[in-house]
Amino acid sequence: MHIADGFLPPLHCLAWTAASAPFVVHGVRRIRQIVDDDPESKLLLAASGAFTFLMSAIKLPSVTGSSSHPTGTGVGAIIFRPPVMAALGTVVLIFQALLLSHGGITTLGANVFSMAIAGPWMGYLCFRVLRRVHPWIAIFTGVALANLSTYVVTSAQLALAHPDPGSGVVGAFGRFLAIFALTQVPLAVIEGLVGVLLFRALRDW
Amino acid sequence: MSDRSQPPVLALQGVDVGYPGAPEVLDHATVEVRAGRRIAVLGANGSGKTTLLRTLAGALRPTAGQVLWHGTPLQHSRSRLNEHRQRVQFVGQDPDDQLVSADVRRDVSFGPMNLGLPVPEVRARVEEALALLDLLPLADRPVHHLSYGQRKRVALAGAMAMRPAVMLLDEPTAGVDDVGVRDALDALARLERAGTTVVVSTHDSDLAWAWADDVVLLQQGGIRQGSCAEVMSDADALTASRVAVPAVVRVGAALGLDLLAVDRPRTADDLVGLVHARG
Amino acid sequence: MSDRSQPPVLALQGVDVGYPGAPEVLDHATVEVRAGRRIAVLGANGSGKTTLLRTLAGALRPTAGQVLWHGTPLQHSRSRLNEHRQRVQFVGQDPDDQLVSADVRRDVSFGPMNLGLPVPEVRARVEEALALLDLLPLADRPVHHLSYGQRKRVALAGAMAMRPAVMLLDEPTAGVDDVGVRDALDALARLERAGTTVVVSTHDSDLAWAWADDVVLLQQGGIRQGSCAEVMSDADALTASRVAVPAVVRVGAALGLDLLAVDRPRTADDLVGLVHARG
Amino acid sequence: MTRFALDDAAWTNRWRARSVAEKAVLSGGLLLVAVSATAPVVPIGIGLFALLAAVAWARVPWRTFVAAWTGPLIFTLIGLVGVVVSVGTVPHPVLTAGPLAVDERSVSSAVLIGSRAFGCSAAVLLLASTTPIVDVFESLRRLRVPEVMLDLAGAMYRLIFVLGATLTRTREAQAARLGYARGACARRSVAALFVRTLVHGWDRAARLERGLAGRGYSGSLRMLAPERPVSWPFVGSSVAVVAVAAAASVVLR
Repeated sequence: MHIADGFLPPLHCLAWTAASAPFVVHGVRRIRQIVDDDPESKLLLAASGAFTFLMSAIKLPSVTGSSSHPTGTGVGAIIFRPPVMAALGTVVLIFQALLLSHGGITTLGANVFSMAIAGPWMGYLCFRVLRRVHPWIAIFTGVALANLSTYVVTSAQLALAHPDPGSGVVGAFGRFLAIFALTQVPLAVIEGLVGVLLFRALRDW
Repeated sequence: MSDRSQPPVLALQGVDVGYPGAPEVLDHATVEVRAGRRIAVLGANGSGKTTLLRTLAGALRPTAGQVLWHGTPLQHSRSRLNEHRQRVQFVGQDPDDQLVSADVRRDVSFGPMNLGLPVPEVRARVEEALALLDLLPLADRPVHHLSYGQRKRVALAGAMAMRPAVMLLDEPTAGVDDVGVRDALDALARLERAGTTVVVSTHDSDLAWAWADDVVLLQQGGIRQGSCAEVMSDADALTASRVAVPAVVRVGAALGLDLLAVDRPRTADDLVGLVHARG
Repeated sequence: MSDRSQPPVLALQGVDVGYPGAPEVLDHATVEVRAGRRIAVLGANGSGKTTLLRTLAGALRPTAGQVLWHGTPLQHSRSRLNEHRQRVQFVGQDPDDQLVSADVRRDVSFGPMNLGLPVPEVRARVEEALALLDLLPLADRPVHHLSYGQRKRVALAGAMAMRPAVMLLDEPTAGVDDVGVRDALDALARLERAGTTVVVSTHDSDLAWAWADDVVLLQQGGIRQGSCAEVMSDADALTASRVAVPAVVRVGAALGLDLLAVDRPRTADDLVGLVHARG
Repeated sequence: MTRFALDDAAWTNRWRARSVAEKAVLSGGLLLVAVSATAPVVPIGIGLFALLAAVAWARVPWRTFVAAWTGPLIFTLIGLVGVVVSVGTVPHPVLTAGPLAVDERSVSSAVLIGSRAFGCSAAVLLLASTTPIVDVFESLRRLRVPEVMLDLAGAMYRLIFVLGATLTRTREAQAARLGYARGACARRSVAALFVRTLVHGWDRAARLERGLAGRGYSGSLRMLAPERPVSWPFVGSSVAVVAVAAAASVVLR
């Protein structure tokens, strides 16, 4: 779920950019470290970024609606780790904004926060915690929750920017959640299922 | 051998197909595929060979004209397309784009599994396809340990396991060495014996001359279909299509041989035989 | 034309190269590249053509034997290798393995930039390479809008911008149509005119016969190097290497032509000319 | 072949040879005014100007521009439902239907948000449809964005098209063997498609590494940047346009 340009007021744009900045800077440092240790990893990281971009450009089967694309954040976080995803995800979001007109430039900070930071961290932490229970449950939950938390964070961002005249931020949050639930909840479940199949197939290769 | 009066198994009728940046790759194209006749789709790179095969397979939707199956227009609805895909299989040039599983047997089973067949039936089809393409010794090998030519054969087996009536093969001999070409042609002959009609695209006019019964020549702004001997002895048409005149045709013509005969010389070895026969 | 008594520009001397899982792709291989002579490295798929070229380029380190540059053994140290790579450029079969930049001009500049040359010098080399390969009309186009054959030419230009003394080309005509092959051969001729010695690997014996002065034939367990006419009129050697006898050789032999002559027939058209000359 | 309509336009339009700085001044200036405007007419004017500039001046195909515009606008329309419709009582109702109500103030803020989204997305599209994304990244080099990220972005761009071509063909091959005929197979097919793309991507990266080593690659992906002198008349007109928009925004507040 990408917030389009103009939907967030300028102050919110700045605030979310500030909130994302430390994570992205940390991610860039991490990437620089990886590349310094092993120069060959630069092209590998580029391929991983290209993969993440392409994954988000594909429609998932049996979900209809305009946003039936996977976020790819859960899968990415489990394979590449959240710090790398914060930096790589930022580049991917710029590509999406300028090549696909998904998302925006003023809202880049907010979208980075929901899709390159909150989603990956949530997914990765769930995966790590549940891994001891069962690997496939961990992957399903991690991938599905990464997607869901992106959607929850986006709804919160929208609610903070546009609180309800009667019920305030809380009321608006509930409404945005409800409106996007229609497409996002089934999408999260399917992305979780595909995630499990993906890691199963990856194991075979 | 087929009867010319029968309707074609598969056909394009006045079909237009384009892409963004290349509006009319096929412009009012008409092509007929008759059961049991070998068709070579011949043209330069970028002339639309792949587009033509993909349109026949239903993978591309024409902006005008029709794809005909036994004379009936193909509806590009989901269920009709899935029906069409079972009977017409397209195998692309690069086997790595065709293979979807880690090992040979599993890959070949991909199609039959998707058909929702009972497991014993899937198993039977897979073994049949593997046997047909001489892949049983490789059946349990991981796909990425195979050579390029072997992977091409696995892709063929995967398509054959769908038991199609027509197989459309994009450049089956490109990038393959001489022994590999011979193996590929052997494989095609086996598909034909199994009752499948084979259509091959190629830019290699020597190969088309040696192999095909009919030729579809892609020209700037048009298509010419006819018997191989007839189309390919027209040097001007070939040159206009940026396709070389087959070596056998050039040398054979210089030697004054009959290139339109039923037993026309197809290969350099045929030429050698005819030269020796004349003394 | 080169002098046979001069030491070769580039050579392998008793070289062993292998990979994990394929211990001896090259086994005691000796090859000589002489300035100005066209060499075709001929062999079936998997026979080690690419390995041979990459060893000559310094990209693979032999486990035994030596790579010689004007008779001096190559040290596989970092700085020596960087020197070697400037004078010996390898262009692989798949252009996408070598193109990294968004547009043509920028991509061609990659090598000269890595040499640390001043910007005006980089610019001059880029324009020179683009002109040499007839790429100026495409210079500002994005690489992903180009056809396969055009991308192959861009990869060549990128290598030429390094101003190498020797160019090693892996299957420059594979997957390319007849006109594309002619264009590729024209491009090679221009490289030669620019003073570069060209080595080409191929599985296409017709091409090797038509183009090469010398042939390096890769055989099971050995290498045979000699003049093209001499090596390729040995049908047994070719067959043992899983390489077809060139059509011109087969038909020419049946016609009783002299295939070892200096002006040996190289193409089907040469054959036609000779047939007509005899009446 | 993987193609993106915006990318195609960016490579072929008449502003392609202009320096990124010029276009960024115009597009960025309009974006800033549109995102901060308080009168809806200002961003709407900006949106229409951006459309006109792209289509009439830079010769971007109007279909490409409009199609790219609809994406953010659809998100905006759905999102605006959440802004306008309240549950329960509201201070200044203009419309009530059962538990749902529409507040007067929400309507006016929805109009403003909608107009901002309209104008902002068009301003961004003006840059996106006239400037290849690699030129944008190249120009960031001067703004001291870490080199490693710009190298990554550049290589990513190339690999998106290389991997995208494989991905498209593989998906078609799966579809030919009925990989997307039913839900369960479709999920398995998508998973296999992703894995193949990922593994293929890593393989590509390794091969590219080898291919570039022969061209002297030792970690830097720096290439010759095209020389594009800044056209001061263009920058002047851009500043003027942005200034007019900003003035209108202040006056109409």
